[in-house]
Amino acid sequence: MKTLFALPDFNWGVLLPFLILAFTGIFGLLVLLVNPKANSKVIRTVTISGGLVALVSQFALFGGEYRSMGDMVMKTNPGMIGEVLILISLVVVVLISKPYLERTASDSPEFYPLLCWAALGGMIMCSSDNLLCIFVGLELLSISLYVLAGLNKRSKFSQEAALKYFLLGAFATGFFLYGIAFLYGASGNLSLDGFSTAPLHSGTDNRPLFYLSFALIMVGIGFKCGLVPFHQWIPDVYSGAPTNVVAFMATGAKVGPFIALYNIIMAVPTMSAIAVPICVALSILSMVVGNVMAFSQRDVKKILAYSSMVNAGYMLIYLAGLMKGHMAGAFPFGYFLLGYVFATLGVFVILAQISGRDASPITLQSLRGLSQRSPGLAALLVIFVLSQIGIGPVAGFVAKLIFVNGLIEANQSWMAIVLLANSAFAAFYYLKILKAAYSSEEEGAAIQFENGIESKIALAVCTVGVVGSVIFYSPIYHFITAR
Amino acid sequence: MDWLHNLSPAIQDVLSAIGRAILAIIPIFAPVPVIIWYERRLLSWMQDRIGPNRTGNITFSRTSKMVPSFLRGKKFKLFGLAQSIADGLKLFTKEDIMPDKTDRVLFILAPLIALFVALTLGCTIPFGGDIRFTPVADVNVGMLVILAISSLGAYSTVLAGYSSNNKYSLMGGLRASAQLISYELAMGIALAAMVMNSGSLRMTDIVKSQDAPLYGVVSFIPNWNVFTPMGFISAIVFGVCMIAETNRPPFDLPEAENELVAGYHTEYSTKRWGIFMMAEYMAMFTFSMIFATVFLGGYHFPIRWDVLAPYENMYLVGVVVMLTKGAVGLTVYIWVRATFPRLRYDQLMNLGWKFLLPLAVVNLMITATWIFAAKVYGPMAAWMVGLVCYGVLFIVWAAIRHQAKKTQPQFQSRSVNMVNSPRRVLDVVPNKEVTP
Amino acid sequence: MAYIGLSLFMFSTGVVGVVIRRNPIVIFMCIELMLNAVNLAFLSFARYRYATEGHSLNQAIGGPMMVIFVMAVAAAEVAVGLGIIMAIYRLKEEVDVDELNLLGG
Amino acid sequence: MKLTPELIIFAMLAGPAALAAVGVVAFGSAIRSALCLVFNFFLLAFLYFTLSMDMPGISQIVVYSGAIMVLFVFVIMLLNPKLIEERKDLKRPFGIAFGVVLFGILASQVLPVLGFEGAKPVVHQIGSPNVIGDALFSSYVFPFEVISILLLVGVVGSVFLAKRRTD
Repeated sequence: MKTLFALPDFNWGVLLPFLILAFTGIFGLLVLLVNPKANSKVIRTVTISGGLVALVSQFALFGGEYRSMGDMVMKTNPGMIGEVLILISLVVVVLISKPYLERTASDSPEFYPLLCWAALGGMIMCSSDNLLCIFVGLELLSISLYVLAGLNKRSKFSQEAALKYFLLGAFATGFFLYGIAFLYGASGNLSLDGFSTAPLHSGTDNRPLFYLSFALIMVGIGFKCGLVPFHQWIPDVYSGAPTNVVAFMATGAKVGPFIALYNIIMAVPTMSAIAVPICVALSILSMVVGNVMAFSQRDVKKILAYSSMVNAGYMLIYLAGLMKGHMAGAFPFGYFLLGYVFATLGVFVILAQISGRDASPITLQSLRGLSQRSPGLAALLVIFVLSQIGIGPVAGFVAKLIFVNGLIEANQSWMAIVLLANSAFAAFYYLKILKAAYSSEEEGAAIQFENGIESKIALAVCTVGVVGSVIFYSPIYHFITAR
Repeated sequence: MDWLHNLSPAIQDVLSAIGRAILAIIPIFAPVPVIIWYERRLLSWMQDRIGPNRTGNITFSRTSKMVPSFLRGKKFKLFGLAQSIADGLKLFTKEDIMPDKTDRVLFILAPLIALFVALTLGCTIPFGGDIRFTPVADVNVGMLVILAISSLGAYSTVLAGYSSNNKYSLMGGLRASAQLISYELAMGIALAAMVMNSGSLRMTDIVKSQDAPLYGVVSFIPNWNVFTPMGFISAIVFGVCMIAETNRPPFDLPEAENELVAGYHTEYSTKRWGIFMMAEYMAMFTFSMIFATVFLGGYHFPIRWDVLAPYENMYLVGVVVMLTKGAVGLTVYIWVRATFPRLRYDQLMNLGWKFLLPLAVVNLMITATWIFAAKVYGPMAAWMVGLVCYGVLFIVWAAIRHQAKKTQPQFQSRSVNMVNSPRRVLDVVPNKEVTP
Repeated sequence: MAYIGLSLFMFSTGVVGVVIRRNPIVIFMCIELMLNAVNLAFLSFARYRYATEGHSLNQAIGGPMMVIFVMAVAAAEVAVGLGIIMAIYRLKEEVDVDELNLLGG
Repeated sequence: MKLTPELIIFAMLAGPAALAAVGVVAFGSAIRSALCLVFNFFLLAFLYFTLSMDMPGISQIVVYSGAIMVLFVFVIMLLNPKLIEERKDLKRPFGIAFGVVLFGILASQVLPVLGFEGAKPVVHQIGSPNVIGDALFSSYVFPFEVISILLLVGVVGSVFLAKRRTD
């Protein structure tokens, strides 16, 4: 048999999670096509099972490094942890979506395929160091999320959030692309390796081009990660978009850009003269501004938005340390993401359960009385918030410990001190959430929440993630890094 | 012509390009009066009436001294050919009216865009075998140029509708843009199948690829694309789409006179209206030419006689063959206009999105399979695979249609929900009496 | 390279447009302008630096490839973006980006 | 710098393109801005042709001028937005200053590096549809497939957002 095209080497096993996720979405649409009156139950089931199967096939890949499709797909360590996290948050978000969407009367079956494809975009971002692929994955993620942010078509909040998210996101894409253009111009290469060959090309001095391209790419990625000078969209979008979508936005959708950020930083050691100051400045700004802004907020989702900025700052400062000193990067970074994702997801699961019928922002006021109505839920909230703060036997604490340890080992103690100081400061506004939850409820404002089996499973997953990742720290470590 | 050869090569290129451009515009521009006359005569013949047959008939005076002696008393019949020229003169000498409160710049710009599109649409069509004169630009993306230019045509109608400051015009413009966008997709995909068939986007290559013996066996008939199964389906899709792209009946929704006065050109008069009209006829003619090029073998004779072969590459013979094929296309245009009633808006959209687009896509996929099979297993296998594919798809389609007919209620009346119309309750009354 | 100069100019113009205009549709058009500046940069880099002697086809093809992908992405983005703009216009009669302050940001 | 035919053609195309880009920002009415943008994209396509990039150039016309901008014009007409008067507040001078500074920074970094490199002869015909098609189906097949999903997202998303709820 003659071959018509010189196809690159396929490694179907590596591509399997992508394929499963893509076809899950398409299958959901087909269900809709065959029976337009179908309620979303079938599609939801399909999506959950698709996510779980993809998760299993992803777990099977752990322990090795794979490349497929030339250099387009690359599975290395923090990326694979990221993919798992994305899939878990996909499944959890789908679990909590049904009651929430029904309550806010915006139960559209298109939600599930779009969520699937958003997760697919994030996974593609995690597993490539070709900027073309990262760009395509980023856009797949973002465009799906633009639609999802406007999921509730009757809520002005939701539509406004969608518009803001969309305009600023597209704006950031422009910067990101311009950065890629200069990188291509300087190195003739769309791969991130282009950065690491920067000084080699010094026949004509291309270094300004490299610096510029790094700066522009950081602007683009910074927008998506929510680093501070580019953070304006985050609080508004978090506060306005439907809570279940925000739950994905804050967790699964953040993982992809963070891993891409990690890959970019890992690719630029030769440029650390300019990269380190930029990163340190951005991260300190993110932490300080995020903390200060969060302090005066009354909207819970906005507090979480600012806290996500602070977390981005932690990760970036670790990466800056990574550039300067020699220390293990992949596992600590992955573990921090794990702690962040599970804790945030848990808080959002609780918020989705108590958010009201009218899809308006959730204020601290509306949390009051949670402990009286449902002590269990309040206790779980404590666990998740503690993990965010970084106290106690929870993932957040261990992750921060590893970070601080790594920074000190790399002789970057001042970075560790900045990190610790900020997380101490952050504890205040997290405690405000807890205080609201444990204060007595106001007259006539009984908190409404429901507690279906799906939400229970989702909460269990998050709790296991937050607590279990501490208990089984060393098995996880060996599973991921060994083999 | 020595001075020409002494110029620098760049300027020579520019000059030859300008020469070719003029040569290419004339065959599109010149026939417009004839086309209009032809349409009116043919239409009246089909409707059993006479049509313009007088204008231009000259009977010279028997007695006047002004007339040369050999002409005195002679009659010349032009069969009404001068009618369209007279109309044109009238249009271009009337008082120019521009309504108040129009967007003046856009109002003037709109007909010019229409003219631009109509004139440049044909720039990659080879009118004859002689590559010195034609096509104007033998670029390697010829087919895409056609798609690109034809997609620009939407602006003229849209801008005309917008700038007129008239509700009817606006509706016409909106309809036009929606219609053009919808049909462009199917058109592009239909052409894509033919591009795959020929293996090139270059128009001259597409023409050349149709010069082989039919199916590789029948030596005296050329292998025109329309004779192959996928080409036949593409030709149907493209034919419908090209009528819709030129806003001709039965797809003349943007200018439906009983709904929208005259649609996007309600406020236009005199020369601007004349330009719109000319552009429409030129576009018709060019699309017929494109159809001839892609599906009917371009400038080649319909029969491959060895005696004829040397003449095919001559410029004039090629042009004559091509123009004849174009005239056939025009005839079909007019025939369709005389035959079919105008579609309703929802019918138009359903035809475009639910019939033509899936058909074109399926055809594209089967073409790909066909080519793959032909390359890997040889032509016989390709025929079998292709025909089986078509057969299976036809059965599937018939089954779906059967199922849909069973479940779909038949309506006595129905109302269509337009975009942004005031919310209405669907008053659908299932008709019990109508039983098949 | 005058092409890059033009590309820079278009990019900056687009940024200015995004910053100073209020109509979301116009802002979106300015973003498209930025994307086209990117495309121009890619193509001129590919033509002037990598389509020439001493570079592999693999290097040279990156620019046009990226342009094709940017176009496809832009098409999808426009479809979704205009959908969002239509949806918000349904809820509110007039949209001024500066007055979108329900969310207090 | 010698005045070559290439440079003249470039100036003829780039000047109006730059003006049109300014027009997009400067015009008050959305439809004028859109037309300026169409004009700009059209000229850009010709600039691509001068770079001997036939395929990207023609796709530029098909995709941007022919599809995307028609969609823009369609939406502008459909919504027929009242002119939002552009108030003269602090935002305008600040924005323009920001743009000028951005342009200055980028240009001062980039242009000296590049200089005015002359056009070297082309050895790779990267603008031709054959080469682009080959690349799309060989080394770039993965992102190509992802793009198909992305376009599907575009279709589903826009239909979802634009359709009216039936209840």
